[in-house]
Formats: sequence, structure tokens, C-alpha cells
Amino acid sequence: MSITYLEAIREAQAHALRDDPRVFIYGQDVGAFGGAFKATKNLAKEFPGRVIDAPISEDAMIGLAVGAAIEGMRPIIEMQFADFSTVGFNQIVNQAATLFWRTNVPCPITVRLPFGGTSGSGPFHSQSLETIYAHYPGLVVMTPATVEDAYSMLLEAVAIDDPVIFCEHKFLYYHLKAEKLPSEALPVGKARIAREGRDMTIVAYSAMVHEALEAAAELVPEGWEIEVVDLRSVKPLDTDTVMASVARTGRLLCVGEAWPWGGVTAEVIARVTSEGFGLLDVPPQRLNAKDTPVPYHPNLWTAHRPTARAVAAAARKLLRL
Amino acid sequence: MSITYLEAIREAQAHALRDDPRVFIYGQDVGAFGGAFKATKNLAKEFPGRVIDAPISEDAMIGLAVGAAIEGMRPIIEMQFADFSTVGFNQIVNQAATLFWRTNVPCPITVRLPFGGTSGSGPFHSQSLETIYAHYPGLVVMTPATVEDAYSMLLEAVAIDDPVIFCEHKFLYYHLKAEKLPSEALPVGKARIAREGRDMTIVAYSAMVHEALEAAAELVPEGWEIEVVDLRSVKPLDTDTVMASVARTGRLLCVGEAWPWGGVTAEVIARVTSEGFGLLDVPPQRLNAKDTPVPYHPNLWTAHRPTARAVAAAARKLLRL
Amino acid sequence: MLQTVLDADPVGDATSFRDTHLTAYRFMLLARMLDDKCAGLYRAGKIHGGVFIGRGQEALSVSIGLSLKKGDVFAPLIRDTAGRLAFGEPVVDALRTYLGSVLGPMRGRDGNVHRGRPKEGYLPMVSHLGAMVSVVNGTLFARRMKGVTGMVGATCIGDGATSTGAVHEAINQAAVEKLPLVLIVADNQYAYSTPTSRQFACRDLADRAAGYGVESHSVDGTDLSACLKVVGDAVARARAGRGPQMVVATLLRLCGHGEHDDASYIDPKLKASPVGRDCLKVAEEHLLRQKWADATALAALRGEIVREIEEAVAQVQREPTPDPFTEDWRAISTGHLNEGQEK
Amino acid sequence: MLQTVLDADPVGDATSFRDTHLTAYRFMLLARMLDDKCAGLYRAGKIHGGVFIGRGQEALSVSIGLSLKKGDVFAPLIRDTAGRLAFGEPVVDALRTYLGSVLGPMRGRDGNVHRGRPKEGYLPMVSHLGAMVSVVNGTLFARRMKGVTGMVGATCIGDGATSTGAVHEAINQAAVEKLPLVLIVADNQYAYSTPTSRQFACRDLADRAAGYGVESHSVDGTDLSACLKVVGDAVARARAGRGPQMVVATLLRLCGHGEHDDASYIDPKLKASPVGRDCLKVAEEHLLRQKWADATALAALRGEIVREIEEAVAQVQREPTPDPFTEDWRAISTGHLNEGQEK
Ligand SMILES: Cc1ncc(C[n+]2csc(CCOP(=O)(O)OP(=O)(O)O)c2C)c(N)n1
Ligand SMILES: Cc1ncc(C[n+]2csc(CCOP(=O)(O)OP(=O)(O)O)c2C)c(N)n1
Ligand SMILES: [Mg+2]
Ligand SMILES: [Mg+2]
Repeated sequence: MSITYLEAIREAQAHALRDDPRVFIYGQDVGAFGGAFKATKNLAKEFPGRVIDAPISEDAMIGLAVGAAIEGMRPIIEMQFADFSTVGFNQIVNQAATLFWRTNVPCPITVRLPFGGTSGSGPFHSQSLETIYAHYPGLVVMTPATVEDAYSMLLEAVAIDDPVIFCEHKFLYYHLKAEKLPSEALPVGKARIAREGRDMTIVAYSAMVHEALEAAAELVPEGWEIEVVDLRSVKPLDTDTVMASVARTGRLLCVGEAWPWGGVTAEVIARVTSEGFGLLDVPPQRLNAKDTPVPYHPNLWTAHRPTARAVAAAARKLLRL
Repeated sequence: MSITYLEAIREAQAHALRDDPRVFIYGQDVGAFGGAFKATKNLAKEFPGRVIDAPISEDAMIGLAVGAAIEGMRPIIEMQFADFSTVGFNQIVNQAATLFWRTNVPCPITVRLPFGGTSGSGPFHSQSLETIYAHYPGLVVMTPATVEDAYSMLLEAVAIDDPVIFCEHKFLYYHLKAEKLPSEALPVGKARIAREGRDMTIVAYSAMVHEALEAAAELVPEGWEIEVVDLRSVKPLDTDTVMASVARTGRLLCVGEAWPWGGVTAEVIARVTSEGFGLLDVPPQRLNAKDTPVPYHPNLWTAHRPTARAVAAAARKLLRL
Repeated sequence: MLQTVLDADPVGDATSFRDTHLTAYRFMLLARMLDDKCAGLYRAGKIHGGVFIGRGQEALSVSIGLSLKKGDVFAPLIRDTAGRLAFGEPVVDALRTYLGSVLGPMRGRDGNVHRGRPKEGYLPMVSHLGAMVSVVNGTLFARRMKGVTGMVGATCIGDGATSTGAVHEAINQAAVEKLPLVLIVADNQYAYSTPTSRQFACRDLADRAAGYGVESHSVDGTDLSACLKVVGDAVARARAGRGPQMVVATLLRLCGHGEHDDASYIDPKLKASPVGRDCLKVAEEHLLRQKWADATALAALRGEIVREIEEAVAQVQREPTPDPFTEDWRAISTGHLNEGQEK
Repeated sequence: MLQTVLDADPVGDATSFRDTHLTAYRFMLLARMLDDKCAGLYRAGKIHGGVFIGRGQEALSVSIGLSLKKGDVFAPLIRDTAGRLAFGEPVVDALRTYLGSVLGPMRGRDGNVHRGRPKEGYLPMVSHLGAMVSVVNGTLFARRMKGVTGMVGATCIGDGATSTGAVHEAINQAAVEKLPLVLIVADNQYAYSTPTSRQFACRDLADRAAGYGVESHSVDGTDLSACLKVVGDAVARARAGRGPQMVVATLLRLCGHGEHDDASYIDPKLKASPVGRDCLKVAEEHLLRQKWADATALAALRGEIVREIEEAVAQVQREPTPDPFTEDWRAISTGHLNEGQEK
């Protein structure tokens, strides 16, 4: 058996629906159709009345989830694309994210955001929005990079008592495969050493982990051993694991697919330099997408996002410092 | 004559309306009433038909502004509170911010966000949202800290061909006074040395500039000369001026009123450390609000945001390193 | 002393009819005097931020509170002091929230009208207008999933909030799901300073209902009897499974938007028209005319309420306000998932 | 060869009536065949992303394009190939956008249906449903401020998009401002896979109009004559200053949501019902019945269109695609205000 990242997400939802009567799924076309990406395929049939088509009303979709959470349910909301969550933004950041702090009543909702660039998707079906959610207090922001994490972190997202923004990368949906689903997992909040190395640390998350790993492999023949840290969740962000890695390597490159201003890469560098300045032998560097909307044409798109080649080039420069 | 920060904003709008027939103002209660904060007081009378009350429809307010901008107008949109811009978020980040890049047609709109904490305003009338806007490509984000800048930067916001998020701090509205309005100003994109010093650089913007200045003054008797850099705009962010200051002082503290994860302070530190690592004698530090919603009660509020005392304490710690 | 939530049946027999009016009047008066007290505390500088009162809206608001039962859901808005009290909120909860007592439901974290107890079906509003309606939908949706029947969820919006996309999405959502939502629209002629002519162009906000396929009811919001009947009926219909109900009440805001606002923009013609009647006076006259109460009884009631409020104020003013050093500065309920600059 | 935008007067004399139909039919056929060509290019892997076609919606869409004049504003949606062409968009613009030619209006930056030329009153949609309506309002608002009269702005939404808050806010805004907006609602029975029963609960989407105080018109979207008349009337009314007009057309989407979707979920009963008629066939039969054209003429037309499209494809396929190295990576028009990681 081999299972894709997308299937893992479907399986996690099936598992959650099976194990916990409080779970339901609400989103556009998630019912009989099985979702725009088929992440809920067959679930409506398997769990009648619990996988429900929503009108095109992102604001009300999140509002409904918050109300249901207050009543003890554990809704999973599927946004058709992460980009459309901007229309439900207010309910996420002001309603869901503040509920526990204001009232002591937790808000266990999971908002699934199919996100990130794929070829030909253009400015409104490609966005990486983890930063705007992580900036607000009260949200957990998960960014699984592997099939195993997609599965186990989604289960954990549903299980924890807090609102989770679950950023699932569309580029990984079909590309990424694993032999089987995991029975154990690192807890959320813990980063993972995706590859060990001694010469440099590359911190990445989601699809960029794979670009980083490819870059690391590319650098082996040149004699470099690159360590790759997969953040897994960007909020909370596991500074300790990052710093321990930088302590070993002395060099830090942060890679993110999001826009450059104020995102995960800035946050990682700010933390490492303010808390672990002495660990760095050379200036930390970062690599992000360009500061424009995500372009449609593949020629532009591959230049807009960091690729393994770009990561390797940045790494080489850093190694030479 | 003495003029407040709020009056400067009113004057800048009057000036823009007077000089440029393409300018109009649209927002809730901005007409005869003169706006929730009186930033448009008397303007509807002085400029009939050009200062227009909007329904409570933030999404449509921004949409209308974009359409008008396409037709060559220069709308100013007043959000009643920055916090409510989350409801117009989609139109700002996906419509206004992408227009020029997509079509080569500029989008000269100014969105005025009365923002930041004041005592007793609570979680939904206190937010600092510069980060979520600065993260998106295609927007200019201004954060004036002085009466003079409130005036000249708002004029520039209206004059430039790009969408501007104009973050005007409610705490400064009445508190801050100047003798007269400026006739000259630094261009947008240039930071300002608000106070010169040799021992440390504090980078701040908007209301935090004043907390930083107060902290700097507090440290004088202890023998410290603190340089305070006022960013003025957070996007673009004037890295050069910050780095030149750090080159002189060797120490960097960044202060922001926004939430800690991934904001202006992270961005400043990431830039300085990646481009000017060698300039720093000690680890850079930052000080932000706490990672919770902004509390209502004054006791909590003053502990939630960085105050001059907190800035001075952080500075002392950094000076001792 | 406060009565608990009534199983109100405003169209029942004569005694219960009278009793309902008397109960309603008491809550209205209590709300009016509590609001006035808060306004006074605000002017005296004892309350930070703002004070938002329901003067003129008590008849409508109390009717909601009285029509609901324990087990129902209520998401009041800014002008619902009367409805909150009638739904069972103790006077101290309002004061504790305004004065920031840590013993209040919001513990000083949130203030003024932003209060509630979600676990008791009493939802605390966020400021963003329209945002509560879909949250009420969610509670009803969840209860239906859990097999709970016979409950309703009520929430209020103003004429201004009808212009928000959030309200539109939520009514439509409730209609598609046929949820027992009662949406009360208080058309009080102004949204802050903005008159309805700048807010909508339909003849009547009740004309919105057909576009969602929901039932709608119009009522004179200055008339307690009418409000009790119409709101009560709407709640009963929702409870009986007829889907979402919309009630559009016409009245005038008899105060500023908040207590910082002198409302000088309000059209004097409106004030002088029937829409500008004070529902509390109308209700009082009705009681007297029906001989359900006399001047002495009303004076006694007033005295009783003054004492109740003064005692509550005195108590709350002695209660502790939040301490930033012992405060739990965490926005996430799962302890180890919190992070921040300071550890 | 493409005709320029007509000053359509569908209720004029007999000749112009026939001419309008012939012109409309030509655009419909051109749209159908252009859509089919794009679908073919997609299946052949020549188009990245998705292809979204207007099969079944051509009659409605062409009526909009033909009812508008130069100087009007048009913000089409995904299924408006016919309307775009009739409004004056050259065939190459569609192909250039799908194929990412740098000579196209979007220069490879945006793709497929996201194309337009704002300076010509032809607005390029963003994906977020409902978001274009208020932008059209803004263009009309601005023109009124500038003293321009007699223009209208038209835009289209689907049954699904009616559930967005954005659409609600925008219709209401247009009504309050009495803007010459024509909002075409194409109720094609599905939003992606979601049937209208899960999208709204009103009898008919036309019932929304009264709630905004706007005029509304219903039309059989499969009938070109009816569409030309009803849409033309609505545009004329808006132009004459009667405020926003809503047109609700009933039809069936005769394709998948996009070309990746086999639309297997569409109810066969709907397909077999009058709503499932193919408007192009209906229009063709009408032409033949009226003897406005015969089979030979139609075959000739078809041949002409095939050639036109094939030539355009051949041309666009030779055009340059964007080069990331010479690309201007700046999102801000004021040069010095751009920043980024790389300088
Ligand atoms: C989305 C949003 N925009 C703006 C505001 C600011 N605001 C608070 S109350 C108010 C007026 C509300 O008017 P209405 O809905 O008629 O209620 P009323 O005050 O008359 O009871 C406004 C504009 C807000 N709270 N939320
Ligand atoms: C705000 C928003 N949510 C979700 C989507 C994803 N989406 C694109 S088209 C579509 C269905 C649209 O249906 P309808 O409005 O009926 O138009 P039709 O496709 O039938 O022409 C959806 C859900 C979107 N584009 N925007
Ligand atoms: Mg009102
Ligand atoms: Mg449709």
C-alpha cells in the first residue's frame, strides 16, 4: 500500500469522524462530491449527516464552526482554497481566536487551508497565508511537510481544544507518498530534524522542506552536510530545536514559500539571533518568495518561489561566508 | 496656534480635497457627523458631495474605492477602527494590492486605519494590524509617529499611485501636539532619527516612538545616550537608516505595539542580522505586546503593551550585555 | 430581586398576560436605571472606554429575553440590557464587566457590552457587527446534531448591521439549514450618526425576509404589548420548526450611540413622531390604564430597583480588578502550545 | 472578423432585430468554439491551471455584451466568453491569457478567465466570488462624480456567489447610491457540485431584489430572444437613471465547473428539462425557423470561425511567454517604494 499526502488527510478525517461523534466537516462541495481536491471523498456516504455542503459563505462557515465548538462539537472547516479564507478572516481572528481568552471556553475548530503554489494556479489559488494567522494570538498554525505529519497532525488538530489553522500544501497532495500511516508522532509544537548535517542548518516547513532536502542532497557531492529542520508547526514555533541545530552547525538559512515581509523566516531569525546570537558563525540568511502576487505562468512561478536550486545557491553562498 | 495629531489628519484631508478634485472621502459617519474621531469634521460642509457616509459594509467600501481608483479618482477610506478592516481585508489584499501588478493600472487609494491601544478599548478597538498588511505585496504601510508626519505622510499617501494603509494611532490623536504644520518632509520610505545617541539603537514606529523617547530620556541620568529611529513607514522599511544607526551604536532594540509573532520587530531584526550582522556587538532584542488579545482593563492594558518603563528595562538589560 | 427566566406565554390567559407585562416592565425599568447608572459612572470617570445603553429599546429587548427559556441561546447586542436581564443575567455581571471586576464573566479582559457566558447559551458579542449571527447558527446546528429539539437561538442586530455581509451570509445559512434562529432587527433609525436613508434603499427591512425564504414579522418597537406578542410568536414559530424568523421592530434610539455622543444629529421630527415614543413611558401608561399597577406600586418598584443597583455597585466596586502579575497571559487553552516573547 | 460593440436596440425595427440576433448568434458560436478550443488545449496539456467555459450560458452572456456600449463598464465572470467577445474583447486576448503570452493583457501574470483592460471599462475578475460588484460600483460612482452620465456598469454572478457577503454589501451599496448597476445573476442550478437547494432557501433569487429596493427581471436563460430583450431592458433602465437592476436568468451549466470536472453530479432530470436546453441550439433553430439564416450560411459561419480561432491559436502559440529574468518583479507602481529580499 502506498498513500498520498491527500489520502492521509482524508484518512485522518475518516479516523476522527469514526472515533469522535463530536466531529463534523463543513465546507463547499465537501459532501457527496468529496471536495474540490477529494479530501473528503466518500466521507459523506460513510458518515451520513456529518459531512455537510456549505453555501459560498466563508464568514458564516467559520461563525457556524465557532458556535458548534461552543456547544462542544469539533468541526473541521474546509476552505476550498486558502486564498478564500481572507473572506472568513474576521471570524477566524476575532471570533475563534479570542474565544478562549475572553470567556475561558475553548474553541476546538480546525480550519483546513489547501495552500501554496502549484503551476498555473495564479495569484488567487496559490497563496501561503500562515503568517497572517500566526501573527494573531489564539491560533495554532500547523504546516505539515510529510504524509505522516499530514495524518497525525490533522488528528491532533481535531483533538486539541484550540482553533487550528491547518495549512495543507496543494503541491504535496499527489506528489508525496508514504508506505503507511504512522501510529506514533512527534507532538505538535516539536520540530523535526528532517536530515542531519554539520555544516549548516536549513529551517523550512511544508513544501519547502522538500526543496531544502533536495538542495542538501545536491550539496553532498560538494562535500557539505546540511541539516534540515522541518518546523511542522509555525505557531507554536519550536525555537529550541532550531537553536540546538544552529549550535551544531553555526549557520542558518530559513526558507519559506510565503512573501518576504514579516513571515516565518523573519520570526525564526529574530528568535535565533536574540536568543542564540553566539551560536551563529556567519549572518543568518533567508529565502522567501518574491514580493509580488504569485504569478500564473510556470516560467514566472518557478522563479517566484524558492526552488531546490535557489536554496542550494543560497546555501552555497552562506557556506562560503 | 497648536495642532494635534488628529487635527493634522483633518488638515491633510482638507488640503488634499482642496488641491485635487480627484480626492473624495468615504466611510461610516464621515459626512455631516465628521467621523467617530472627528477626523473629517466640517469637511462634508466645506466639500459638498465629496465626503460621503458609507453603509456598514467594509468590503464594499474598499471595493468602491478600487473601482473609483481605476477611474482615476483618489479615494480616502476611513475605517471606523482598524479592527474592522478585517471585514474589508479581502478587498484590500486581493483587489487593491494586486491591481497594479496584474493590469499595470495603479490603485491610488488610501485606507485610514485608526489603530492601536487606548485605555479601556478592549480586544476589538485596539488592534495594531500593520503586519498583516505589510506582509502582502502591493501595499504601502505608513505609521506616522508625529503630528508633522501625520500631516505630510497622509498628503503623500493620497498623492502616490499605490494603495496605502495609513495607520494613525488613536493614542496620539489628542495627546500629541505641534506648533504648526510642516511645509517640508522626509519622503515616505525614509526613516528618521528621532533622537541621536551612541550607546544603543531603539527602532520604533507610531506610538512606540514616544515610549522609546521617554525611555531614552529616563536613561540619560544613568549615563546612556540612546538613539531612537522612527521607521515612519513599515513597508517600505528603511533598512539603511536602521543599519547606519546600528553601525554607530552596536546595539539594537526593536519595539512594536503589535503582537510578537512575525511583525515589524522580527522583520527589522531579520534584516539587520542578515545584512549587518557584524555591526552588532550584542544580540538584538525586541519588545512587543503580549501574545493575547488586547485587554480591556487599564491594569492589564498597560502590562500588555510596551511602555516607556518596559522599554527602559529592556534597554538596560541590553546595555549590560 | 430578579426573577428567573419565565416560560412566557404572552397570549395565555389574562392573569399570565398581566404578570408578563409586570415582569417585563420591571426588567425594562431595571435596565433603564442600570443603563443610567452606568452612564453616570462613565461621566464620573469610573468606567473606562465607553458605555452603550438601550434607552428606547427596552420593550423590544425584554420581549426577547422573556420569550426565551433556559436551554435557548441568546446573543444580545449593544442595546440589550433589558433582554440580558430578562434572560437571567444578574445585575452584577453588567457592572462587573463595565468596572472590570475579576469576578465578572470577562474578568477585566473584555468590557462593557462584550459579556456573556457561552456555556449557558448566553453568547458574548464581538464588536464586529453581524458576526454573532452565524455563531448562533452554529450552536443550533450543533444541538440539532446532538439530537436536542425544541430550542431556539435569538440574536439582535441594528438597521446598520443589516448592511454587513456577515448578516447576509448568516441569515441565508440559517435558512438553508432551516435552523430555529430568531433574528431581531432593531431599526432604530440610525447607525451611529447615519440615518437609514444612507443605509438601505428598500421600503422596509422586512422586505429582506422573502429573499431568504424566511418568515418575517414587523412590530412597533415602542409598544411593549406588541413586542411581547410578535417576538413571542416568532420564537414560538422557530421553536415549532418553521425555520428562521425575522422580526423587524421600528423605534428610535433615545440616546447617543454611546454615552460620549450627544446625538445632536437626530432629526427632531422623528423625536416628535410616534416612532420617538419612549417605550418605558408607554408601558407604564399601559400598566396604569389597565390598573395592573398604581403610582404607589411603581414608586415602590423604583425604590427597590434603586437599592438593588446601588448595592450591586457598592459590591462590585469593592471587588478586585485584574492584576497583571498574576494574570494568566495565555490565549491558547492547551498549555504547552502557548508561546510568546517572554517564557 | 469581429464586429465592434453594437449600439443594440433589441426592441427596434425588424431588420435591426434580425441583425441583432445574427450578431448575437455569431458571438455565441464564436464563444462556444473558442471555449471548446481552450478545453481541447487544456486536455492536450497546453494550458496550465484550469479552463472554465460558458457552455449553456452564451445567450445570457452575449446579451450583456451586446447591450453595453463603449464607455460602459463590464466585469464578467467565469462563464462570460460570449459577453466578453460581444463587449469587444478580441479572440487573441482570451488565448493570450490562457497560454500566458506576454503580449496579452495579463502578460502571463494572471491566467484563464482573470483578464481585462481596466482602462477600457473592462474589469479583470479576482477569484473571490462577489468581490467585483462593489468595484463596478466604484467605477460608476467615480464617473458620476466626474459628471459623466448615461453610462451603466454590468457584472455577472452565479447562484453560488449570491451567498457571499460581498454581493450583499455591494447590491445594497449600489441601491443606496442609486448607481446604474446591472447585476446579472446566472442561476445555473449548481455552484461547482452544490445544488441550489444547499445554496439558498428562497423561492427565486429574484425575491432578493425587493429587499434592496432594486428592480428585478427574470428571464429564461436558454432563450436568446428573451435574454436580449430582458437584459437590454434592464440596461436601458439603469441607463435611464432608474437605479440598480437585477436580472435573474434560469439555465443549466452544460459543462463541468472547470474542464477538470466531469459534472457527473448534475441531476439528469434537470438535463432533460427545459432548463437544460442548449441555448446555442435554441438560437440556431430560431434563426432557421425565422429564415434569418439557412444551413449553408451557418456552415459557412462555422468554417469562418474555425479559421479565425485556428489562426489566433497559431499566432499566440508563437508569441513570447514571460521571462523571469527580464520580468519586472515589482508590485508597487511607485518605483522607489518597492522593496523585497533582493534589491
Ligand atoms: C463591521 C463593523 N463596522 C463598524 C463598526 C463600528 N460601529 C459600531 S456600532 C455602529 C453603528 C451600529 O448601528 P446599528 O446596527 O443600527 O445599531 P444601533 O447602534 O443603532 O443599535 C458602528 C458603525 C462595527 N462595530 N463593526
Ligand atoms: C469567496 C470564494 N469562495 C469559494 C470560491 C471557490 N469557487 C470558485 S467558483 C465556485 C462555484 C461558483 O458557483 P456559482 O456562483 O453558481 O457560479 P457558476 O460556477 O455556477 O457559474 C466556487 C465555490 C471562490 N472563488 N470564492
Ligand atoms: Mg441603528
Ligand atoms: Mg452556478
